[in-house]
Amino acid sequence: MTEKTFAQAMFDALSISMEQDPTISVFGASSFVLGRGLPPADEKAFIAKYTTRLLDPPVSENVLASVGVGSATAGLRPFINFGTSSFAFEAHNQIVNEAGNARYMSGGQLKVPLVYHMFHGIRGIGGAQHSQSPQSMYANCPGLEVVLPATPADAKGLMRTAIRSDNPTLFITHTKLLATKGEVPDGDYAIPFAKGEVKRAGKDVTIVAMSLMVLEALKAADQLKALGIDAEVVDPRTVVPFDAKVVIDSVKKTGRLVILEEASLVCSVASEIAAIVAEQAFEALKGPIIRVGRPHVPMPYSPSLEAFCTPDAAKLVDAVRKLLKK
Amino acid sequence: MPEIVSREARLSLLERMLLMRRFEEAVIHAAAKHKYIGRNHLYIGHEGTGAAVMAQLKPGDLAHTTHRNHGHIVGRGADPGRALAEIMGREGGLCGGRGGTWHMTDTSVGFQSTSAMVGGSIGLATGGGFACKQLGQGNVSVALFGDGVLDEGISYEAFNFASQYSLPILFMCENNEKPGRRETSMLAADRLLDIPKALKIHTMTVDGGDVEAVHAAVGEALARIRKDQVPVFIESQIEAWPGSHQHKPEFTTGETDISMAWDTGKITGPHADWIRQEPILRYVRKLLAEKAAAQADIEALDKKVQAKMAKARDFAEASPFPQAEGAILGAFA
Amino acid sequence: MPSEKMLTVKDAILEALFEEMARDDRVCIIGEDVGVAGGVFGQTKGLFEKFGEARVVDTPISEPAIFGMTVGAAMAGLRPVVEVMFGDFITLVMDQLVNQAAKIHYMSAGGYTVPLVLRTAVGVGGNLGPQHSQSFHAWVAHVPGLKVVMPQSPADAKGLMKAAIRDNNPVVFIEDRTTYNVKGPIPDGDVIVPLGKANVVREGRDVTIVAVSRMVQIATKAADILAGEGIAVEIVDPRCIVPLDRETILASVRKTSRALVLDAGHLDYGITGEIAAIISEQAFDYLDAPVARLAAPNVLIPCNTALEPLIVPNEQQIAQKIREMLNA
Amino acid sequence: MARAKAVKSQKAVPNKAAGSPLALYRTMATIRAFEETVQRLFLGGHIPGLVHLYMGQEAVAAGVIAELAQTDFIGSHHRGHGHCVAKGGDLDKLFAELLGKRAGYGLGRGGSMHIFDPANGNLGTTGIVGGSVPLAAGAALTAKLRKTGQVAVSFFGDGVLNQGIMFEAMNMAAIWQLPVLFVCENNGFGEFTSIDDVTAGKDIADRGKAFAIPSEHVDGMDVLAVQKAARTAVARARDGKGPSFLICSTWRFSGHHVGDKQDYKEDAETKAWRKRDPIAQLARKLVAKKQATQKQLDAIADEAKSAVTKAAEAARKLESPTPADLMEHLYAE
Repeated sequence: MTEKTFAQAMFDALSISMEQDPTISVFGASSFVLGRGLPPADEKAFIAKYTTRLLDPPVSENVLASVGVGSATAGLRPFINFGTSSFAFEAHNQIVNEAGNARYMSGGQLKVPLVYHMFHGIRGIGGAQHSQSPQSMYANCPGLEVVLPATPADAKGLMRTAIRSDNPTLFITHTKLLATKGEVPDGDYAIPFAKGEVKRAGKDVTIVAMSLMVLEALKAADQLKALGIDAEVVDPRTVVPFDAKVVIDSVKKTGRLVILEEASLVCSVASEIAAIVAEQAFEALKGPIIRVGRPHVPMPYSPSLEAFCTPDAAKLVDAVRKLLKK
Repeated sequence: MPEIVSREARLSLLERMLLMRRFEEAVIHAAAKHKYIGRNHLYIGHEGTGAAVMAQLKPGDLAHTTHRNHGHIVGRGADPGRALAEIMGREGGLCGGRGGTWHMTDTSVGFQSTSAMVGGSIGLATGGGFACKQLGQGNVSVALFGDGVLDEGISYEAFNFASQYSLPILFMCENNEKPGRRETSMLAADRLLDIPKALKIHTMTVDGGDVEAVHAAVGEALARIRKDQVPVFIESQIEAWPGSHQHKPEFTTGETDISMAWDTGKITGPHADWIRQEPILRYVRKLLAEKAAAQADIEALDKKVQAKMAKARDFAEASPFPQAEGAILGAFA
Repeated sequence: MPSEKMLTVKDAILEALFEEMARDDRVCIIGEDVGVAGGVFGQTKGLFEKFGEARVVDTPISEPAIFGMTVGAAMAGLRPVVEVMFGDFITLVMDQLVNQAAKIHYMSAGGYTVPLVLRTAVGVGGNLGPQHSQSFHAWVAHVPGLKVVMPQSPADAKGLMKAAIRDNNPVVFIEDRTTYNVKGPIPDGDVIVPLGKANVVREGRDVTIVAVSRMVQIATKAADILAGEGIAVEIVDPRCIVPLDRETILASVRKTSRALVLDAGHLDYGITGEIAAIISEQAFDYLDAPVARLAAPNVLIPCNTALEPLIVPNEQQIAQKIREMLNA
Repeated sequence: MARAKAVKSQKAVPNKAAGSPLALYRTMATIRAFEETVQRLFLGGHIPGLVHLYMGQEAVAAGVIAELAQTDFIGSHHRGHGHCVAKGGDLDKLFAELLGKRAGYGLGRGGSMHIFDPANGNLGTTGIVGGSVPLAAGAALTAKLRKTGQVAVSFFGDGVLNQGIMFEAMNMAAIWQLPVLFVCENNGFGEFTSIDDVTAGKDIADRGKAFAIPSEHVDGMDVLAVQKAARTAVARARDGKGPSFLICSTWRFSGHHVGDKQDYKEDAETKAWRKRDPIAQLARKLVAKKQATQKQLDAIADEAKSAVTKAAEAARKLESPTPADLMEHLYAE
């Protein structure tokens, strides 16, 4: 184990993968690697080592997404970095109608081993266009895998799985996570998809969160502890495929569920989780399922409004206290 | 560059064209017989282009195509029975009946993908070209698409990408826009070629009704692509089949009668002009005129193709529909 | 009594377009094949002849720019109805829809309005396969700033289209092709169906079905089957999923204590999850059974004749689900 | 709408006074002072988020917009403060918006990349590469269909050259002969990537020429040259003769955004460009031609500076929006 930042852990996974597999090419390499808190010497060595496999393509997101599919079906394992998720909207057609469809429509002849990486979330004054969390949209489309890691160790292990996966995988991270630190296992390891993790055990209420919201949920759990509420924090880690069991098992134990979601709640990942639990763990529920998310507005720029809109530990604590009437 | 000289090569080219044609005729028959076989965009009239391209691709080369794909797939060597079964949604189809006419794939002959999105194939082919270059085995990627694709922004992005990264790609545009008819594409450019040219891609134009002319152009292009690792754009000008816009395919110009090549008196009806210039009859006339083949040779060749298609039809008709639970399998590897 | 005429959904919408274009010369139609051709489904037939090429604009196949231009045109004073031929092609205009159309009124603090209708046809059925059968209503619902209309009856379709055209916001108007030939009575005159007002299409005491778009018609068949077994089903048609008339839905569930949510789109991360979550949160104490959902399975939509019918829940499955809910 | 015919529309009258050399100088000096102040405020921690400065490119906004009437439209981009100022934007409101204050154009909810000024025909700055290109074309479509005589200008950076949507918009503007100017501000870099690394073809102008759009290169550091080219293009648009494409070569003096260290740019190159500073260049010309004295020019610059400083100081004291402002304007009535 070594303490590393989230960015370093992702970079580790990429390095190991590229070392092992010569068919991996990175598109949008500069913005993925540079300025993400890596030691400059590591950055330089990495770039020098893989000159022909690191590309900085034109600002043509649409064709880039498509080039990914075309080269993946032809035998490469492309890793495509869109940067901010708002830019990927220009490529939605290719992601959904080509990447997600190819394997099924070919009756299994084709495989699409490709990773689309993007940053989601309220990064801090990203304004309306650069604060978006589109994960539920991708999850709504069959054929795409959607991963939302929260910790450095998860980022490394899940990224190894994403790169090895023969399916198109949306690897969605949060800019605010890049500098966060955590213990990361040394060497090569992979964390399977559809395997959620209880990040903190508790008995009074289940809090489900993913990505940056896991950190807020853990903060909230600390604060709730002081109020005598013992919260369990569950991180499903992947949206598609989804580990419903880890959530339902927890709810069966605690009888209460609060979901912390960074996106707008309408048709969000939180809504789907709420619906699943409401249907499959109805008998265990002692109170309504509460969703805490951002209001249904474009993210405002002004810091006062942004703070008001951002789901965080404080809003979660309020919601839990209200639910438990404490 | 590869002028076709040998008689065998010329007859083989004709056979490929005939197979493409007889295949589409089988589709029309199937459409009349079965309620749903999807919305087919037939390849009739395009054979001169598809055959010339497919005849010259090597093993390992990749092809990406569009909704008007039947000719490409069988022309490249996919089993016509399995292709027809796919169109009819049967388990024995190339994709197990999941893809249908718009999504036929056969990776065993380098057929990567068929996309029913206008502009779908051009980006995928660019990715294929990138893979060919990275993998370094000397293969090329071919994008086959219609003129409407030039309306889509992704085609510019793809040309720019291919040009900038020097990718081995043949952009094969089958332009069947008919002067005087409502434009199938609405392009301000006077000539399609001006667009790839603006992005520094070598361009060529060819008469798509003349299979040997297309063959020569494609041969030259492929040689250049393989040698210099650059993209080339070819516009093949095609006289659109008068029936090609129908969702329910019909024998608008009749079932092909190969003897019309020498017995021109048989050509009648509202579409006589189209039939007179269609690429198969035109090629047969040329072969006969140049004494590369006799009428009997041509008839024998056609019989051979028809027998092959009869078998293909039997296979497709006999193939069952997939089991219902099959619908939920296969989305993920 | 006013005389009521019968029209199909397709013709009812077309009638709304004729009336609105005659009423307001800023209303225009933009899209591929909408003019001379009259629409690939005949859904704009006759408009070109009546209103001319300046108001019925045929475009190249350039969805992203067509839609972006429509946004600019709306900002500059037109009230365009832009057609995106298949619902699947929403993916092509997502950037301009999400990053421009939905945000401009808000970000300009009301300085600009974007009064446009994005009209698109969806629908499983017709063997069109996975790139021509999808519906992205959950996507657009997820985007703040858009309104989302999903009609199913001819009268609603007409009245909602008129409301959508008169609305000063970008409205995504999602028509299900499988309802196009459904006939129904159309009230005379200029009748508007307001956006955001659900309709209880059938009253019942035992269970609430919230059915989106075409599912109302399938749910009605299921309700007929169940009526023969003594089960009274209430069917709520939200008509718009944004704004969603939560009150009508919740009032019904509070009455029946049971809810089944139906959609022809994908189950996973779709609109049924949203509606089920709202009910589970806000009517929790009234529920006698878990909120159930039926929608398309999480798979691509095959064009295959044998497989395609498995995608959209049918009346038998719905009836069976309700029997299970009542026996639980 | 079928392919275009030239329809002359009624004239909108540009503000002649705005186009005088001294007025151009004032506009540029105001933009420069504005951006210097923004930079200072940003480095002092008073402006949240990222800001992209227009310093170095002032001649483009000033020269083009001088040829427009107040009712004409512009579509801007992420480096858009210069366009907002030149189009007549209110300095108080602009600073308020940048500082996230309630009195801003968008209640402080939009910030640098979302400034809309409908009273002056400003369709907005945007955070999406190429985002406003179709908006301007759409406004031009409205102008044409409603015969209002307005013209629209789309400003975009060289990064947009590889976005398919730009080609789509150009194509439509050409087929319909829309009154729109496509103004590419070529500063050599898209974000942090050199244009040469990602843009194919030997001449950007070919991209417009492929659609038969009059396309020309303009020295974007020479405001008089920009103005002259814009005048011709605007006249063409108003006469119903369709779009134009101007490529203005220029340089961003302050990198991609404030704080960008510009490691990827060569010092010598930047120095050479700085010598061609558009404001100093115009000053030299005016003094040499005795159209103004240095003293006069200094006075103009000082006035601009103090107006800007006053607005900025006032904005800092303004109130932030409150949660009550959050949902306002989500939907129009």
